[in-house]
Amino acid sequence: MNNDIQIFYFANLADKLNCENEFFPLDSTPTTLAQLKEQLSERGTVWHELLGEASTRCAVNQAIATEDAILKRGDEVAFFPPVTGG
Amino acid sequence: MNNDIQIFYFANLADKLNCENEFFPLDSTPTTLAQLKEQLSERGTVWHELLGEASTRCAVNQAIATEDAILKRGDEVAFFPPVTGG
Amino acid sequence: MISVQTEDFQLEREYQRLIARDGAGAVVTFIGRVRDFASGDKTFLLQHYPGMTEKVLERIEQEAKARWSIIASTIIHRVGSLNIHDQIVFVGVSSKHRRDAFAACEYMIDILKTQAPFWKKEGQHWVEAKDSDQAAADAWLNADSWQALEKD
Amino acid sequence: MISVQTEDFQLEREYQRLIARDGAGAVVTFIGRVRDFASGDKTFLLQHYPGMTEKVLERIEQEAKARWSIIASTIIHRVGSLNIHDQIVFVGVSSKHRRDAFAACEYMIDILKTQAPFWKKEGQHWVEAKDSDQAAADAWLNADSWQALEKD
Repeated sequence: MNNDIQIFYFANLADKLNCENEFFPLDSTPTTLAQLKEQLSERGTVWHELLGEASTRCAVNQAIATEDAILKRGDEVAFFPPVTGG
Repeated sequence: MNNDIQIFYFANLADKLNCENEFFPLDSTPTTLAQLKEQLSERGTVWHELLGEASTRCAVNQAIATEDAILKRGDEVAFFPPVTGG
Repeated sequence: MISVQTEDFQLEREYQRLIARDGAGAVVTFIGRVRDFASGDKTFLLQHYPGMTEKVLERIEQEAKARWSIIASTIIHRVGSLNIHDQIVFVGVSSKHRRDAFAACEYMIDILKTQAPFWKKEGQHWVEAKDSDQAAADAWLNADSWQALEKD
Repeated sequence: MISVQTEDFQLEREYQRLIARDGAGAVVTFIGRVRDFASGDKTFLLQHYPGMTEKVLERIEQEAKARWSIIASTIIHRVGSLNIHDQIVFVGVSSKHRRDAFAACEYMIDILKTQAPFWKKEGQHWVEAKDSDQAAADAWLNADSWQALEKD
């Protein structure tokens, strides 16, 4: 039984990280969103900077989430810049 | 040379006064709008009441006017209730 | 553009006019229609004061153009005999940014409601003016005074 | 009714839907269009987050219905490749009285602009969020807090 979550990246985040979506195995559960960001940030400077930016939004299961959100396997996480539709 | 002005009445004023428009000879010039209303009010109770009502609006030459407006021959005067378009 | 007319108007056509000039990133339209009313006699009449009506509508449009950054605007008001569900009035504004289009459109219909010489007759009954319409217009006019004070 | 679609929409058709039910005395519509932008490459792309987008738009529509007296409402947002002058977004509201239609329409586009996960790309450049959009949304949300306080 895997501990995968799916992660989506949108707009300039997808371009700069060169990734639109991926499956990511959680090290342990429970894992907080803050912990996930730390793990992803270890991939390099670009990841560290973009995920650390105050303007970067995060959604868990398609709803805006805060750093203390608890992730469980099967969850859908998304990172994106401030929205610009309309 | 006559001293006529033209007077228009709209909506319930036209109905109640049984008059849509008329030519009216000014007694003297200058005549104020207040003086004209006094003269018209002498025609009877209905005239007195309707022209005396606080809600009755008056326009001189197609612009809202106050009681002290000066009338001269050829002017166009109108009396009407608060507007209800749109 | 203003028009006082007996004929109906067509939203799509008015929209195309509003976006004919470049830069219209935002378009706001308002349409007012005849609602059902309590009266056995379902005739509906719109009377107006020819001449003064056009002057007032033109002034309202000019005021809106002075207050907001507008690309194009339209006020159409029908007169004469209408039926329930008929269109009565159209106000449309195109602008670069939506804030201007919303404000100018609402301003024009609010001021029209209290200043343009139209009168509605439902059946045999002349409609009475609503305090809420005067309040809406006063809110814009008081906002004017505020702005004037702030500039002093 | 909400829709996220690549196809264009047609104002007249959306208007007819909004007035299909009785009592729609007032209809307010907003259309947002692609404006010209400074870039040699005139491609224009609208990306979104499928699934979340629909949820957010539905919530916005429900919030508007809870706040104002609405007969019908529509939010349509296009995605994919668009051209300059293309229609991007439609928000329409019908109501008994115009105040509700104006407020609900402006509320829905203001909240959409800051909460619905769409991103515009002009040429090779992702558009940046505007402070003025956030301010417009905050004004509605702060008005909420006020109302909440008043009810205490």
